[in-house]
Amino acid sequence: MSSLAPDIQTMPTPLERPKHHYLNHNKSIASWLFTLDHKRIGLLYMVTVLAAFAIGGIFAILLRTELWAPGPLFSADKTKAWNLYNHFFTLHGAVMVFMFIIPAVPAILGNFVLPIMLGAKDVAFPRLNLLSFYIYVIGSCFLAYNLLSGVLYVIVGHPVLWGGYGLDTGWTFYTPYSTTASDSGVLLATLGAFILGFSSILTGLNFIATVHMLRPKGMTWFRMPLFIWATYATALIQVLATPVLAITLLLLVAERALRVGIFDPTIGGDPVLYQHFFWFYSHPAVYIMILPAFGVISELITTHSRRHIFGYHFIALSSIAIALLGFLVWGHHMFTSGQSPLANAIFSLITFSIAIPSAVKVFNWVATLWGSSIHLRTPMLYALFFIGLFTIGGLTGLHLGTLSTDIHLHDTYFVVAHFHYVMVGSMLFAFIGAIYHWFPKIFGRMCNDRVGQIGAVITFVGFNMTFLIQFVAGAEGMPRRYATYPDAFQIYHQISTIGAYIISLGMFITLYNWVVGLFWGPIAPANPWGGNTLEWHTASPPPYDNFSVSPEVGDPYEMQIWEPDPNGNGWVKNPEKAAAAAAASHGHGHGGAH
Amino acid sequence: MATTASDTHGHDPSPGHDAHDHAKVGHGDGHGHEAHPAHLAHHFDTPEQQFGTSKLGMWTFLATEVLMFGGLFVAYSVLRHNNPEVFLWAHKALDWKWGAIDTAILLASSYTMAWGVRAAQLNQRGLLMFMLALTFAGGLGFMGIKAIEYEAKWRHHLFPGKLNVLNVEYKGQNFKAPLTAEQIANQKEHTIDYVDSHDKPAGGEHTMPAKQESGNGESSTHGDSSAEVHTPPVAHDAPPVIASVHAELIGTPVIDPHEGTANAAKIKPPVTIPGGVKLDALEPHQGGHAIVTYGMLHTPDQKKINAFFSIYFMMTGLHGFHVLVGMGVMVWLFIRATRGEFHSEYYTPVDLGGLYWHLVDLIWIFLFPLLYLIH
Amino acid sequence: MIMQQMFSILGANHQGFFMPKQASSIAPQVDGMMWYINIVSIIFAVLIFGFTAYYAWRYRASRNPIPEPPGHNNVLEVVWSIIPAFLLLLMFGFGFKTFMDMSVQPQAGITIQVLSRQWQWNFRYTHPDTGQSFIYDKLILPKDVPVQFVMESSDVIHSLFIPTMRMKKDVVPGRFNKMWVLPTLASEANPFKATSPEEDAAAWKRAFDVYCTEYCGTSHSEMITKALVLEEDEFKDALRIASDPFKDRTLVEVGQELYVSSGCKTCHSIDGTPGTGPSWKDLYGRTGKFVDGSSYVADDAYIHESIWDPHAHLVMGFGPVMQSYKGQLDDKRISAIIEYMKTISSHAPAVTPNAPEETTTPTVAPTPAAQH
Amino acid sequence: MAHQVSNSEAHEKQHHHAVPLWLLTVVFIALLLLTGATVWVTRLDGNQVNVPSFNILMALLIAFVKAVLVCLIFMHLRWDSPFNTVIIICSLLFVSLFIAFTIIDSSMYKSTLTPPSGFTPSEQIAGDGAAPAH
Repeated sequence: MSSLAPDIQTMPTPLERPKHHYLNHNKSIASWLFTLDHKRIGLLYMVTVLAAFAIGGIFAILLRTELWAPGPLFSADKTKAWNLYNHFFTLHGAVMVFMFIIPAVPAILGNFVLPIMLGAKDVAFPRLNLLSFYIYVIGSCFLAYNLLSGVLYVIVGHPVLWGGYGLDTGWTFYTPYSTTASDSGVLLATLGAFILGFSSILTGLNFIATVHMLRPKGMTWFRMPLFIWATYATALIQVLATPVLAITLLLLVAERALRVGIFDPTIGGDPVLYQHFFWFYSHPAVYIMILPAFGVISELITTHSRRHIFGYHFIALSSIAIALLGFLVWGHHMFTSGQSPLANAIFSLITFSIAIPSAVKVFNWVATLWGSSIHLRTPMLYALFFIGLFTIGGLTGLHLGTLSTDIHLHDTYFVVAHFHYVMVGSMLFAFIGAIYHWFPKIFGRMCNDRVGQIGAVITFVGFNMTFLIQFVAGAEGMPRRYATYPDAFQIYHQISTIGAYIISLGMFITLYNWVVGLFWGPIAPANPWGGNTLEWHTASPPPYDNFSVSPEVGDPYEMQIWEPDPNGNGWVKNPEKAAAAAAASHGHGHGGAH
Repeated sequence: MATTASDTHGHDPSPGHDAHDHAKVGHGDGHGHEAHPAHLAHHFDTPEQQFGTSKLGMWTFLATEVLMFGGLFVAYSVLRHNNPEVFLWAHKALDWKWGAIDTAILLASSYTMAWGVRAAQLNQRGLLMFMLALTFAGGLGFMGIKAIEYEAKWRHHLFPGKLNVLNVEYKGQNFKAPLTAEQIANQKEHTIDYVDSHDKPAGGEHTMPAKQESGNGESSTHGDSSAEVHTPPVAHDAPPVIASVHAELIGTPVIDPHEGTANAAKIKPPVTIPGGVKLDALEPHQGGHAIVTYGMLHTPDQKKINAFFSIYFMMTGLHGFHVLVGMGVMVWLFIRATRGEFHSEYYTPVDLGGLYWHLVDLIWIFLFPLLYLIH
Repeated sequence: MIMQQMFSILGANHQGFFMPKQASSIAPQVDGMMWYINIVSIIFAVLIFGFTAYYAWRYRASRNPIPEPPGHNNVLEVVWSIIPAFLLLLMFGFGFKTFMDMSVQPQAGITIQVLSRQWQWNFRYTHPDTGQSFIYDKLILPKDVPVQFVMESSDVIHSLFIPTMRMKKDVVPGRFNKMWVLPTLASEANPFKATSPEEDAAAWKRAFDVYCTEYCGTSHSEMITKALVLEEDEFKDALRIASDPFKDRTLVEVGQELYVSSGCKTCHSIDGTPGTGPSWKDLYGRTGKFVDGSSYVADDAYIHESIWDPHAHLVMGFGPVMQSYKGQLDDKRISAIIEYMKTISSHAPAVTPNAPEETTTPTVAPTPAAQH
Repeated sequence: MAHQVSNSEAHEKQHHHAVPLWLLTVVFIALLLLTGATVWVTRLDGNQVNVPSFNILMALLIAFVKAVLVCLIFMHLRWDSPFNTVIIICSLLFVSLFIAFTIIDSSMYKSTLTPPSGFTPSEQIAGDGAAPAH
């Protein structure tokens, strides 16, 4: 640690709250907008990504409202009502996927937590990091502007804002509808998604370089916390898959603007080729969404249950396995597209093989709980809910991976329910739990635990009410993306809609809790949960260079060296236990493998 | 203190998307190599670590480039696999000689680039600047030839996709926006070149030119053989070409590119030759953009005619864009080299710029046989 | 084999509980697999939920302050990887087998051509007696006879979905996707034996649903029709009736029906409100302007051209959205539509109930430009 | 901060390594010759026009050799940290997987691109074809 610039060495011990930390060492606006500090960039992401989440959520509520009963609701004119609904679900999907789910955990928590966990002072390419944030902002502006102004366009009947034609193709941009039939602003929306892709690529590139090159002495691969393993696997996908999205959207733009016909069947193109292109990115993208959640859950469970993670190596390597296998299963989105039976069989088989590493993770989490000492705080509650919801989401994936049943279930509400359990039920719950978990580290203040638990329970109930019933609706044959539906399905939709409102209630409670905690919460100790990953070895909030004293790298889950602070101020290290653990872990090099 | 070399490396991997960032780097780096060199970022310990990180980042970026072009190669494979005949003859609109020259130029520029890196490593500043200049010139020459080729395509309206003059869907019916006035003007003007596409046996369902004099070529009688859609009004006063139609490509009536579209109704008599090799004899000397009429194709293939031109323009276009970016990088490196910022202890930007340039070269190495040398 | 029996037991007809009624030969196989997966899923879910909840209570910090030492157990890891793997292999194997049964048609049967467009299904049948092909907008299937669908789309991707038959296939433009079913369950009522319109409507209501499941634009959710399964002899009679809409009906009635069954109504209103296309109210006989500025008179020739070659002349204010109906609406049907238009147009001459010369409309419409 | 462990030694080695000029020149000439070879091999026996397999495979093989030369020598991969090689090989691997799966599919659905035998697509059925007999 000799080379550490001692400019902010103002605190005697590393755990005491520093006078000058990354939040206040420079308060000017410019120091935030042009910061190269990974922690501040993480916060910038948090603001924008949560805004995107709000937009997507509002339109989720709107489209559930339209579905309360068959027939048009928002407009007497059917054509207008259907168009409005189509714009709603497209907006909801595109915003949630491209602007919220994909960047949420990697860009916010990955940026903030990963370098600290790793013991590094920053990510490998700080300026690239800031750049990718601004690329994200620009792309989001394109996308959000087009989609939102498009809603006005549908309501008023002519474009109100310049170029604001919205998007009604669904977030998948399937050709030839998106290239020849749709009269919405496909170009602008595609451009937005295209730009967002580069932000994702640069973030992933940054994390790969960071994990490879910035590990301090003693931080061997198998001493890395599981969150880093998961984020690293995610970065691999981002780097290897997102470029294909770029070229896909490029071809889409060329096809719509210049009439290049690569996907146009009337002139020798092939619309199913587009689906190959799109899903070659978008299925791995599903793992971009869920893998970081896996990492978060591993941290949350082991920290709040005070027990060393069970089967460290299996969880770590299953992340990599999922990331790589995830590239070979895209065809299971195309079982009914006329894809050849051979391709279908291959894709189906590989799809099942992915289920195993996913199951291994779940089993190891449950095994970690055994004999543990569980503090059922809000983050832990979210982690437990995650296990439940991901189990449902994963198991219903079997119905869709099986060829025969998928033919029946494809493009029905069964699929909708399935991927909401995986994307929302799992990823969103992990995300909120992670924010609660690292809230003290990020802002140096605590949230109200009771309110947090209430919010968690309400969200959980509302979520299951919304989507569990949709499995039934889908199995009964309710197709997705329907603005209206046969009366027989009405009961399902009404239950769903009520559930959606309950979810939003839970969201408001959570938001309220965060705002209160942010401004009026009690001051947080350096280590409120007794975690042993490196971010708990520094003050909260951390100083500008993350560590005032070089952290001793050991087994990240050796939590016994932390004991409750007698004067109730979080958890403090027990020196002799720490020494013993250090000796032990030096004994055999990789701390993870106990 | 944070505007350091690591950042120049950091953004260097993405020349395409952060041009504005290039501006910053000018002042980013100090000279010398003392205990804690000025170009060493605060979060690195040693120049080696920082150098290695930059290389790792660059190679990762190159991997993304490979996958991005990989998508185009997938499209190429599928389209060619679905329409082999189309690719087989449509590529004759290109001249392999130009392609070969392109390849040689790019290889040479790669050679000079590698030499430039060596010069930087050996503190040969003047040589480095010279090599960078040569590399830039190579890119310039490459783009010049591309310009010649594109210009000829443009002259013959061999556009990608639905705008391609050979395309039966030429009118762009399937699109919301009706054609603009000049598009309609264009198609009136240069569909003349292709009157010969009518009285061929394969095109049985095509209507006779006489039909088109009445009306304005819109009325459809039976079937929707969209061929008559672009049958020119003046078709009847153009001498019909007797194109010998085979399943194989034998006999290619050719329009001399010198004529342009002005009076292209003068059409050379069909040349019948066995085998593909001598087909190149059809190509005029300069540019060699022999426009082969598609009368020789099976009727279903005629509808797919743009499959080749679309992929050709997308691939060469995207590659050309990368060459342009690479030339920009060369200029930037040259400027920094004139300031003497590179030396044996610090030449990372040269190295990374070189890696990028070599990748562009690599992609062309594959594009050349796939586009120009189809047999 | 034991698995086979298990599937057949699981696949027994549940009369629409959780899955729709079974109306095709492969439905039991699909349901068997469905319930096999359901049961496996429920077992695993219950185990995982149970352990999670129990541990969360049993090992709460207040009761178990000192956690167990770190644990890892490779045997356990292997076990809980192998067991699911085995169950998954069964799912894949039998799922693939059923999928092949879905894909490969055992013996020859009849072929029905599926024509899809935004946002209307149409089906081309072969007349049992004359062998002539004709088009009907609803699906009529013979019981216990394999039916092959050859599907084509004239615009974007659609997807034909018959829940009760567990069959679904995308209709991709530029491709001719095939799918086959062997209907095993006859519909409850036969509308072709209906004596009154109400009876007819009620009978169709009880037929099986047919959906479009690939998002295809504005009225995607209205791209719904019915599938009627009849005993073979009834099936033939039904085809005979369906093949000739003109039988003892006036052109106007037929036109009015075609207005709905051919999907005109999704874009053309009859009350004057402009939709995706011009309203038909007062359309016939009026004069208007094309996008290129030239004016037209909406006479038979113009309407005929607009139906067969919609993009030839675009009316001012409307885009080239409509696809040609050539091959779907013949001259007679078009003239019926024209007759119907006349009844709702104030510019039209007195309606002629059934004018034979209408049926010989010149196929080449002299363009308005030529007329003026 | 502490010294980075795994890779730095590798860098020490290759940091100042300059590729000898003769090697660069040899590679350059080899590349030019291979280009000529590509042209030559693709123009062999041009009569078999329908199946482009032979020529295209040869051409791609040569192109691959050229690519390897450029990577190893011009791009210093031979002296570089091995992980960079892993990265680029990974990317090529995924591209080839992408192509392979897609081609497997398209080779099998190619039959559906044309109407099945004894079947006329509706666009070829003239309007009167659909009329019932009267």
